[in-house]
Amino acid sequence: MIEFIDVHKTYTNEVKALHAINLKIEQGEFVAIIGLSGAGKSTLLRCINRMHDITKGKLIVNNIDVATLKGKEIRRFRRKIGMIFQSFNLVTRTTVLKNVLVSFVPDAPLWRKWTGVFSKQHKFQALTALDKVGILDKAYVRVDQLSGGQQQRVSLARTLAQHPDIILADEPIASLDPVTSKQVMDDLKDINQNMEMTILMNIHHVEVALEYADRIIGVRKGEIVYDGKAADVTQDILDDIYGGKREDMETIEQEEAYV
Amino acid sequence: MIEFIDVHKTYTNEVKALHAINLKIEQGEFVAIIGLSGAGKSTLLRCINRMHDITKGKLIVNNIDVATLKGKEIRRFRRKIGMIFQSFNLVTRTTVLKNVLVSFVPDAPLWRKWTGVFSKQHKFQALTALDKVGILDKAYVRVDQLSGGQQQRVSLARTLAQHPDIILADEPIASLDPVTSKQVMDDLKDINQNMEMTILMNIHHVEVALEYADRIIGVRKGEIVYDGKAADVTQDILDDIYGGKREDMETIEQEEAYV
Amino acid sequence: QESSGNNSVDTSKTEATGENDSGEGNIEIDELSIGFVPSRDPDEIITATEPLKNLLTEELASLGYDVGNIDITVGTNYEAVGEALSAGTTDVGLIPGGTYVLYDDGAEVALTATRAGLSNDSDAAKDWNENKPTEPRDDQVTYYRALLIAGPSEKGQALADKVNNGEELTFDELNEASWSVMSSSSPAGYIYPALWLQENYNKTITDLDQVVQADSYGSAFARLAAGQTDILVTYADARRDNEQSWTDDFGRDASIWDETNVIGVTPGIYNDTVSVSKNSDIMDDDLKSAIQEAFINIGESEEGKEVISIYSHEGYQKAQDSDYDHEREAQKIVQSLN
Amino acid sequence: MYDKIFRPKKMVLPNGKIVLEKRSKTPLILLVLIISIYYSIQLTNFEISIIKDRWNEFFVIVWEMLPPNWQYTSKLWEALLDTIKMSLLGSGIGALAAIPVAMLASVNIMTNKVIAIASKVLLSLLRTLPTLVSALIATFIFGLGTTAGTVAIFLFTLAYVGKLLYEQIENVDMDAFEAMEAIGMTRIQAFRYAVIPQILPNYLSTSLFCFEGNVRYAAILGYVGAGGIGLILNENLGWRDYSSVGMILLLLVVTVFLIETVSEHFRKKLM
Amino acid sequence: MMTLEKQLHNAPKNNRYLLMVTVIILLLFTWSITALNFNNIEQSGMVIASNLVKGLLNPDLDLLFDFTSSGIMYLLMETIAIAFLGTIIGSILAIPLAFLSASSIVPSLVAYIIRLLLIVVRTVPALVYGLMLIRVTGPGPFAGVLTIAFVSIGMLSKLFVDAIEDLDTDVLESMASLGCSTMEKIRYGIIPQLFSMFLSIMIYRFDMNLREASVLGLVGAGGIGAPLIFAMNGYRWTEVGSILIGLVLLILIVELFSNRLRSKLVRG
Ligand SMILES: Nc1ncnc2c1ncn2[C@@H]1O[C@H](COP(=O)(O)OP(=O)(O)OP(=O)(O)O)[C@@H](O)[C@H]1O
Ligand SMILES: Nc1ncnc2c1ncn2[C@@H]1O[C@H](COP(=O)(O)OP(=O)(O)OP(=O)(O)O)[C@@H](O)[C@H]1O
Ligand SMILES: [Mg+2]
Ligand SMILES: [Mg+2]
Repeated sequence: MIEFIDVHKTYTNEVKALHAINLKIEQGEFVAIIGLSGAGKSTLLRCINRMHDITKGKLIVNNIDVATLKGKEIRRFRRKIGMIFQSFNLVTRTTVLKNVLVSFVPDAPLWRKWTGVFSKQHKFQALTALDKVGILDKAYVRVDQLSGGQQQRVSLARTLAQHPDIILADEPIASLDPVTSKQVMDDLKDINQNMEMTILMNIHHVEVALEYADRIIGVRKGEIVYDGKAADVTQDILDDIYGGKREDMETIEQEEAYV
Repeated sequence: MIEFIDVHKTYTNEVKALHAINLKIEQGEFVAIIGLSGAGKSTLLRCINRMHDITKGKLIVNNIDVATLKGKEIRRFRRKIGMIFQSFNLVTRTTVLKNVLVSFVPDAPLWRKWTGVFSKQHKFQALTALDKVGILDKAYVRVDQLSGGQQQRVSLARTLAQHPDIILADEPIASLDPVTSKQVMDDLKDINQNMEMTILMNIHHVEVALEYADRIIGVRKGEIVYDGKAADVTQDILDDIYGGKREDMETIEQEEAYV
Repeated sequence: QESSGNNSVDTSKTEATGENDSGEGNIEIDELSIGFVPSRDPDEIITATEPLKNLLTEELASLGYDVGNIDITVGTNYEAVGEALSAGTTDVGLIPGGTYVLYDDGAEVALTATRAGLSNDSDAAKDWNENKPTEPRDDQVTYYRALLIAGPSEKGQALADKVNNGEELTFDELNEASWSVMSSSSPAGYIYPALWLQENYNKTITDLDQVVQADSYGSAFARLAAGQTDILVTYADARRDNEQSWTDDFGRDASIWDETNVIGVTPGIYNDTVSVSKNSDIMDDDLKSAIQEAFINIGESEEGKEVISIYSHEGYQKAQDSDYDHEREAQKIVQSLN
Repeated sequence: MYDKIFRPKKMVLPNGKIVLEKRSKTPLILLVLIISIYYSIQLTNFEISIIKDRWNEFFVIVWEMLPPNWQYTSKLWEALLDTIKMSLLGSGIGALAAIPVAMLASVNIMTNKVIAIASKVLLSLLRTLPTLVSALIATFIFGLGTTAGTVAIFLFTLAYVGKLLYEQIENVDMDAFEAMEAIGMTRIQAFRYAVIPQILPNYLSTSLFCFEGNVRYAAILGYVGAGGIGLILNENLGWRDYSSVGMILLLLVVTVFLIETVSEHFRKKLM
Repeated sequence: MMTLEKQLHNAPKNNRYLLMVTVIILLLFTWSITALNFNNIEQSGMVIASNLVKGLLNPDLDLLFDFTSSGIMYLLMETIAIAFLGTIIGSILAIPLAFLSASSIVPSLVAYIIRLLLIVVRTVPALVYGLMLIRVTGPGPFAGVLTIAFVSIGMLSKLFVDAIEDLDTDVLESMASLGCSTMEKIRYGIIPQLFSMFLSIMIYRFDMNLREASVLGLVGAGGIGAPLIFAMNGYRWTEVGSILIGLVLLILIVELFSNRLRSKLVRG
């Protein structure tokens, strides 16, 4: 369970990215977070696994107060939370398998950590994860030889191998074509339903979000402006979430034209 | 007017990219070409301005038989056809304005060509084109300091400065985020309607294609499998255009899995 | 800065300037370039030879040449001066006989330097150690000797003791020590010591295991003092030149005469030459003899003596190519050993 | 500054918008360049006419090197091997030492800014010291011979590879690093798994490149008594024995060519 | 499960190859360790090192601020001038060689031959170039300029070639679609890309050439190098200190500027 209690986040450069967030997500939910660029979606996700520190409020994940964690505890905590990125964040110069094996590094004995030689059992687990997302045959291929969709699946496999309780996905399909997007979303849905993992996802494609997620959270300027069932989302609500944009943009453009 | 009469195109490596294409596009139409990767969309576009030679058939653009053109004629012919690329294809190390001015090079007197000093009138035209796509204020900025969307607009301005009859756009929004995509598509629509330019566009985003184009052409394996109004496109038609994909993919995957 | 180049010549007779003592109808020379080899600490050569410019200009003016500018350069190595002389980019070179012989395709000897003889002139090393320190004598000679000098290091002392006991050194003993030599075209710093090895042991410097090439005698002595090397080879009165630095700069307590010993003496070496380039545009027989006259006069004047003393030159005698035939022989031997 | 002195040009578009065109800086830059060249020519007595008249003198020595003195080869092997050893050892240790230093110098890995800047300054200082000078200093400290040469090469390699390496680390795609941290790795582990695979090919290739360069450079080190083939080269220059010099150079060229071919092979493999 | 196990065994077996390469490298290193010989280290080395440090701490300030033609300031100016002109001339010579050795431009045989030539040009030590050039120009900074030019050619042309082969050819395609001729494509598509890259490379090399200047002293080719080496050989540490301080400061300042300039050129 993830619980935000009056969470605020201000970046060092004075940008108020999150403002008084209150939120409760149960284990096994599939939540999509939508909102304009810069609304604070990524920030919201990243606070959950302490990639960013929150400035005010309380954030409780699986009964742990995230802010109290330190050093090694943070790292152990993160092991239970998988993260998928828009740009996949893979090491492109090595093979698919090695990229997946990386998720076992924190638990491996020291000599394995440094030599990068993994036990057979770990290899087996990694291959199983690759099989689950359907790219077992690419195990020994270098990542930079894969298509975007395949790379995203490697990243998914890496997360699965971690056996996390929660998957945070930051725009996992933004750089994919429609067909591959569908495959990745199907994969995620599948995992969510069969393995009972919580999935929190930032996403720009509203239709996709509505189709797959159980619950939609709309973020605007660091605040939650909608939180409810995907089925209940109407055009009005979307206009509200994305509404601010047009006005903002026009004023910015005018300003710049006279610089 | 663009007319394909039984056009075939086979690449030197025996790849049959286009097969018996028959097509007629009137001046001022907004046509979107959709289809899977490798279907032949880019090839189709590139034959129109003789970036590729066709192998069989006849291709007539503005009453000119494209295949008969030679050397200088080709270059003069291309001046009337603008082209926009997915990767923008700009000279990143110079300013926006200089990139736009390049479109006047072929018509400039020799000394201007070499010194790179352009007449005031040309500068006006270039700036006007930049104004039209809304990035006048960036005229003296180096291209590599612009965002992807802004770069695509520079590329659009370069094409506009050319005053072409036809604009060929090869996946102009593929590397752009949804909001910028929308701006670029709006720009194109605007130009299409106000300046009566024919627009032919390859595009992966079906919804966008349906929203903006008057006419959709579906390409599959080098053949036209659909040609009709955007409003008439149904899910079945899309399945047909993209249909081959699923089957193909599965057979490929099975083959590879046992390698 | 104004001079337009090294060798541009204006041979047209010009009117006397009347300013100084230049005679009427003098031939004008824009620039005369003189190259020195770095057998001394080069910085010193540049500053110490500064007065030479004036002396030479004056002398040449009275001999019918108005020289606009005298350019003195010190090559960091012998080869640079030799090549410049041979190509004609330097007009006059003060170079050792050995260098002259190597570059005689483009250079022509004009003078040989003379210097005072020394209180020691024996072939036996022991004599030099018994008659310390070595002092200059009054008469002038055209040759000098090279010495093998053992330093204060343990090995150096051991070698010296043996020599002073009248024992013969074996090649192995010499080979165990570390040597400091000069560029291989330096007569006192390489060639003659090689000859010495050849005559005594039928070996040469390249057969030694620990050989270091120093670029000036100063640094060779510094290394000897620091105990980095055990043996150095040098010209006979080098110890007198480094007597001061030995205790001051190199930080030794005892005097150089106490701490160093001669362990070998080479045959006589013909003194340095003043050579002129055959390929220089301005050089002709007249200028050559003018330069000969000028240098001899400088060597005789008080002021001039002081300047050339930096080189241990004390005067000059006209010389001819055949004077250096011995040197050629020496080099042939050394080169054939190589 | 510049814009205040040379006011931008105003352009009014037909639709009334105003664009300010900054004055080109090209004339000013050209002027500065021409002045610099003029004074440099004055300072160095550069004269194109001398080159025109005397360029053929350049080839006098070249022709004398041909044909090379083939018999001489047999005497060169040992010195050549010394040179290779010196370069190999100096480059190897230098390249290894460069890794930790470069890590300390990269702002994206080293969160402590002071250490990062200090490491950068250290590398810069090391690089300013001409190799010949450090070789000379090394001969004073380590005595004459190949040890001094090795030390000089080590210092140069450390500085050169270190700088390139930290620049690469700073330009590395930190996405993967972030993902590793999200998995729960320490920064050093994340460096090992996310950064090293990215920089490894480039690192090895710079190190190999440096090694090649060092073999070449070792030829000069002989001059200050730092051992290797340079010693023999100097000797032959002294004897004006250019055909032997030619042979030494030929041997060096062949060696460099072989090393380049081998390292090119590995570099391609790594990329 | 079948395919899973199969994949486990499918792992490419390059361990043996890696092992072999590692062993060879280790052997090479062990072999080269014989080059080290620490017997020559003597206490005097430490004395000299401490003298050097003392010299650096107590530089000869008179010399440092001596603005006459034998003072450090003048010699540094001369060094800058030598490096500056040398880089320019080296680049002028390197550019045609670079184009001729880019296999994307000329036939591969020509490229290969020119590459061989470049290896030769790169291998000849500065010392030898110095001797060759002294025959042309006579001793002095002029010879230094030309020596620096020759020494730079190898690296400059290598980096130029890299820049040429990295050219973004997409631009040329879009220019073709504009109707531009080949000449126009070169002028507006290639030159703007290469110009700033080449300039940045030249600045980089200028920076290096300042350091190379120390080598020039060896052949009497002007600049600060000769006095530095003479001073070191004469153990005049305060002089060494002041020269080194001047040289290091100069190089640091130049490096600072050149880094700024280069990143501005490359990144805009
Ligand atoms: N590391 C950072 N330091 C300072 N400000 C930041 C940082 N990361 C994000 N911001 C700012 O915080 C605000 C929220 O950013 P965030 O990345 O959460 O937006 P987002 O909703 O994920 O946008 P996008 O859809 O573009 O990814 C933005 O104004 C952004 O500029
Ligand atoms: N220059 C070429 N030489 C040989 N074959 C080519 C060339 N360009 C494209 N092809 C092949 O021709 C076929 C059609 O390619 P084309 O680029 O037109 O596809 P596309 O529909 O634009 O695909 P995408 O959506 O990936 O851009 C493909 O099989 C491709 O591999
Ligand atoms: Mg985001
Ligand atoms: Mg395409």
